[in-house]
Amino acid sequence: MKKLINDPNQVVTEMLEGIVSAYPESMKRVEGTTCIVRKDAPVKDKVALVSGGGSGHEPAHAGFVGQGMLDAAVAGEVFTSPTPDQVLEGIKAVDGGEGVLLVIKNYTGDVMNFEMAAELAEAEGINVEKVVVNDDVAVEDSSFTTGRRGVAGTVFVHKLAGAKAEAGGSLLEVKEVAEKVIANVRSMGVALSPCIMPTSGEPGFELAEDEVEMGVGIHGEPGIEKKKLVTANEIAKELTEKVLPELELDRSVEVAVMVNGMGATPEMELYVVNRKIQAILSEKGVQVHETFIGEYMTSLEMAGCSLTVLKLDDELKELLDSRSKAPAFRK
Amino acid sequence: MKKLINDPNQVVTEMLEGIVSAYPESMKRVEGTTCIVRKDAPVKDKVALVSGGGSGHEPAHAGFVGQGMLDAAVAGEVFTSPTPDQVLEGIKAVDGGEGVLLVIKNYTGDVMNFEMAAELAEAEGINVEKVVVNDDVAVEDSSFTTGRRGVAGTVFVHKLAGAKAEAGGSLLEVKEVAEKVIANVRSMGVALSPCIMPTSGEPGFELAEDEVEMGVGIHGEPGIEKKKLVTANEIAKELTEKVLPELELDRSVEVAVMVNGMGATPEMELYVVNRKIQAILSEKGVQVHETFIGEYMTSLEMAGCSLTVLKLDDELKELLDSRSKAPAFRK
Amino acid sequence: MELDVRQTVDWMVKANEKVQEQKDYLSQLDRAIGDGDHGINMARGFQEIANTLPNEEFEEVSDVLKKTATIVMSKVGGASGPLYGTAFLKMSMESKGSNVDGETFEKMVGAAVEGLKQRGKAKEGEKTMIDVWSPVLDVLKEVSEINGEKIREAAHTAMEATKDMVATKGRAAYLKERSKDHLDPGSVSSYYLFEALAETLEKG
Amino acid sequence: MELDVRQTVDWMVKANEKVQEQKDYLSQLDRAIGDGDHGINMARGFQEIANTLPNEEFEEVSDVLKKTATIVMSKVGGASGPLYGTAFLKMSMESKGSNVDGETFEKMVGAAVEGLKQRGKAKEGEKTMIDVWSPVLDVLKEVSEINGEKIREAAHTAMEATKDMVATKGRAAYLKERSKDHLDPGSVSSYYLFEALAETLEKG
Ligand SMILES: Nc1ncnc2c1ncn2[C@@H]1O[C@H](COP(=O)(O)OP(=O)(O)O)[C@@H](O)[C@H]1O
Ligand SMILES: Nc1ncnc2c1ncn2[C@@H]1O[C@H](COP(=O)(O)OP(=O)(O)O)[C@@H](O)[C@H]1O
Ligand SMILES: [Mg+2]
Ligand SMILES: [Mg+2]
Ligand SMILES: [Mg+2]
Ligand SMILES: [Mg+2]
Repeated sequence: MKKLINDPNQVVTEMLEGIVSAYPESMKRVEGTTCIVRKDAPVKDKVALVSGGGSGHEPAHAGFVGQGMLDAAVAGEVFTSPTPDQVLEGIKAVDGGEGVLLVIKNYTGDVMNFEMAAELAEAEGINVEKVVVNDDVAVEDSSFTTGRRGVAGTVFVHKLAGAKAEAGGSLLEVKEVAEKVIANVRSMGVALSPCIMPTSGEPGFELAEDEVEMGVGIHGEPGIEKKKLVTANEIAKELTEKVLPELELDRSVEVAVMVNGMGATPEMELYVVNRKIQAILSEKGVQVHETFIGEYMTSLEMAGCSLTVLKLDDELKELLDSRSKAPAFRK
Repeated sequence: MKKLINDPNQVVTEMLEGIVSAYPESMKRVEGTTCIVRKDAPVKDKVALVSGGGSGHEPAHAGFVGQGMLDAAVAGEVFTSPTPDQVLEGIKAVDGGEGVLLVIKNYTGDVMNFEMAAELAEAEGINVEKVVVNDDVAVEDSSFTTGRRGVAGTVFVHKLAGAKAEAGGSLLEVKEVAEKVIANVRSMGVALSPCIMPTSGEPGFELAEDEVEMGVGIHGEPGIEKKKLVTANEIAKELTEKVLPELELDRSVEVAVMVNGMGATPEMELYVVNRKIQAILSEKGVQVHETFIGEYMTSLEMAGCSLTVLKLDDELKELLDSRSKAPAFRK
Repeated sequence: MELDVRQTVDWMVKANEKVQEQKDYLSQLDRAIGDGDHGINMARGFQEIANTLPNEEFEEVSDVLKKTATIVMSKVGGASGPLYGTAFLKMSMESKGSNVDGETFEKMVGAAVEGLKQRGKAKEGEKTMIDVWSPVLDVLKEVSEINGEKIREAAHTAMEATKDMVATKGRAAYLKERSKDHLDPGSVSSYYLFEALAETLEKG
Repeated sequence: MELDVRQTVDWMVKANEKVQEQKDYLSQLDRAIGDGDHGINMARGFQEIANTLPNEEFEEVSDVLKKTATIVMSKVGGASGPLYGTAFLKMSMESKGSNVDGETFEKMVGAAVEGLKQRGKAKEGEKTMIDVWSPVLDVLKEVSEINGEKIREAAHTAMEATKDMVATKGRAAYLKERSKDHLDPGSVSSYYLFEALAETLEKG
């Protein structure tokens, strides 16, 4: 294991200190917690957005804290949901009296810990609502399972619901926007090489020199299948074909596209993949309103990428375009 | 070699197509060339900024094309300076009548190719000035050698000179800003793992499992020394100690800091490194005006990072803070 | 035979020893069908428990379990944190004010199983730790004592049985059929917990 | 003995064959003290030359060299592109309107060396391709013919001699003392160019 760290057991704390010291104008740490909140939190009379999850997905989630996006990001250990007491601290630090929306990615651990935090917050008289993001089409929905995972589409939920809150929306209005985004966003990823947890020093999974994992999760969880490495065009095609159908796009529709690097992917490769994605979309007559390329929801040093497509309407477009001062999503 | 590409020989062309199709609102390709220019180029009565260099440093250079930064980015093959005819195409496409500033990184190849392009452009009646960026302190200056390399500090040259041009500065004023930035910016990098050229499929250099290359160049060129991997704190300390002295910072001075990922570095690690850098700066009483963390000047999938420090005065601060619509440097 | 305060503390300390010993193994199991952190999560939480409990005074078993629950909730994280936290909290609540004899212990584990099911929205046969806790409850219903040997046996058999199950809850559910032929990490750590209990009871 | 149009085309075609054969070796040399692309750069440029020259009509040697220079300039890139481009351009300019006999060829290489020095702001002994071109010029000054064997010999010795030099120009200069004990890639490709010339002259 070759990492630029000091102590595997201190990596989350030190990372949080590193983020806050990078962006002191935008954010601050809630003393003694793993919560990073807006510099001006709590913002009086504004609905607050709280998200978070395991660490290792940087810039998610703290990079999205700032005016126009999140009020708080609660960090867990690497790939491990934060605990209810920490989430509660985040909620309390940002509640400005108009209530708090929790944005949760659909993992059993995250759902349970955030739910428990919501119960605790409500017991303290804070008005809490929650949404669960489940944009990953790799793992099919079924009434027998826990449902789809939440991945990079979560970033759009932060952005658009955050914009709605900034614009003065009520808790239910902000929640409605979040749910509309969730209903209209789909993602899928592919891995070329695994990530290595700092504490164990072990790769999360194995891939042969000529293999990729299609549909990989953001913790390196196995996806649909291991298959032979094919060209960027074929991978772009497969991702697009999986992501698009449920969105039922027709020629009149506009979308936002995110090609997200998983951590170790050269940006050059993201552009090569994007080229084919855009070609396919344009062939289908889908209008791309805006494209985002870069690292938004990573998995440590995993190599690979994910595609996220968000179907837009006029309301969502306006919310996407509005200003954000979050360091990792400036608009 | 495991890369998300189609054909190693087509990777630059396909990447350029992928960038332009991602940001059609900001930029366009000059047909039949490797030049990407502002969507509204040539901008009448504005000094134009042209930069570029070998590919493999994405988002540099095309990601910095946009209002407030570059007018044109000319791409060469991977790690190979673009040829004079291409640079000339870029110059011609963006000249708005007020002249063109070439921002060149100090590599023999870049300097010669851009110089030849400047000669050709002048022969066509275009007013061309050039600056050579040489911020890398790893390789010491000496009258016997070619001088220092140009690395991530170049991004600040783009930003600040670009802002000056946008604000209506004359060619000489814009050049003066660029030279002021060059005089006040220093960088150094470290590599944990090498990059792999798409065409050869070979790692650019070798590092043992417990080694790092201090002072590595952005093409994987050897730096100061190979040494045992130490903690992030020690690396941050070494980079800072090398970068700071020449800037002659005292307590009244403000700086901008860039912690740049080389391509495969998890963002988590950049924050851990930043933590120590900020601690050292604060100990020295240096005021940090703004910090930039992320990928700005990469080396394909090299793991590691570089530190860039820019000493600011009021003029430079204002130029840094002004708006930019370049996709990879939004302000 | 009753479980007293000292024994309950011993139980948790022993559970921690096992978790520390098997930390890498638990993570390895989780790497196969999850995200590879179960050993790390459990080790972080139980280390804190073992550091804390022996240095505190407790009135009754319920208090030990409450403290344990609090630490687990705030240190383990992930899915297993709230689940083990809930289990210990329910056991604490169920034993409040009572001596812990066979009957009480059966009720305590019964409450824990209920808590796990509610918190995890899961039931038996879904390849989760419930598949160890529930068979242990069954065996407690059959005997009147807190029979360590029987508990260990039941937990062991149940843990092994998770190998043949297809996960439909938790992270492993994403794998569907591919989750088969692997032990469920949470069931293995639950087995260690009950093994630690059996050893504590043996020691007396 | 004079160099005619056909031979000049043959020369470049043969140079390309050598560059293609040695592409990986040249890149490997460049990996040691540069950025590893010299073989790739040269192969890209010379392939285009070999594809183009045989299909075009040329009046005189100067035209072949001019075309070569143009292709090199726009295809090779890096440091070697403008350098080789300049060398060929100067040779073309120097031979314009003349038959290429020994005297003319000496003047052509002389102009090339001047061009290289100006373009590269370099001189002999700095571990660059100049350290092959300049000794070749020396030998041309000694003989009146274009003596292939002597050219090859001089180029070979000169190329080997770059091993002991410390680079003070080009990318390898960043390595300072560490650049020693490695051949200079551009000197090796220059040797291939002169070796190709010698073989062309032998074939007649
Ligand atoms: N819904 C659930 N109900 C009961 N137990 C569950 C549920 N989801 C997961 N588990 C248990 O939690 C274990 C995984 O814990 P851990 O790896 O620590 O958390 P995470 O899955 O969040 O990484 C599984 O092996 C399983 O026994
Ligand atoms: N200033 C210079 N003057 C003369 N030759 C040079 C100079 N700089 C580099 N070279 C030659 O160019 C060769 C490197 O070419 P190449 O690898 O293609 O370009 P780059 O160094 O830009 O990657 C060196 O081996 C050397 O012979
Ligand atoms: Mg986990
Ligand atoms: Mg090069
Ligand atoms: Mg796990
Ligand atoms: Mg080279």
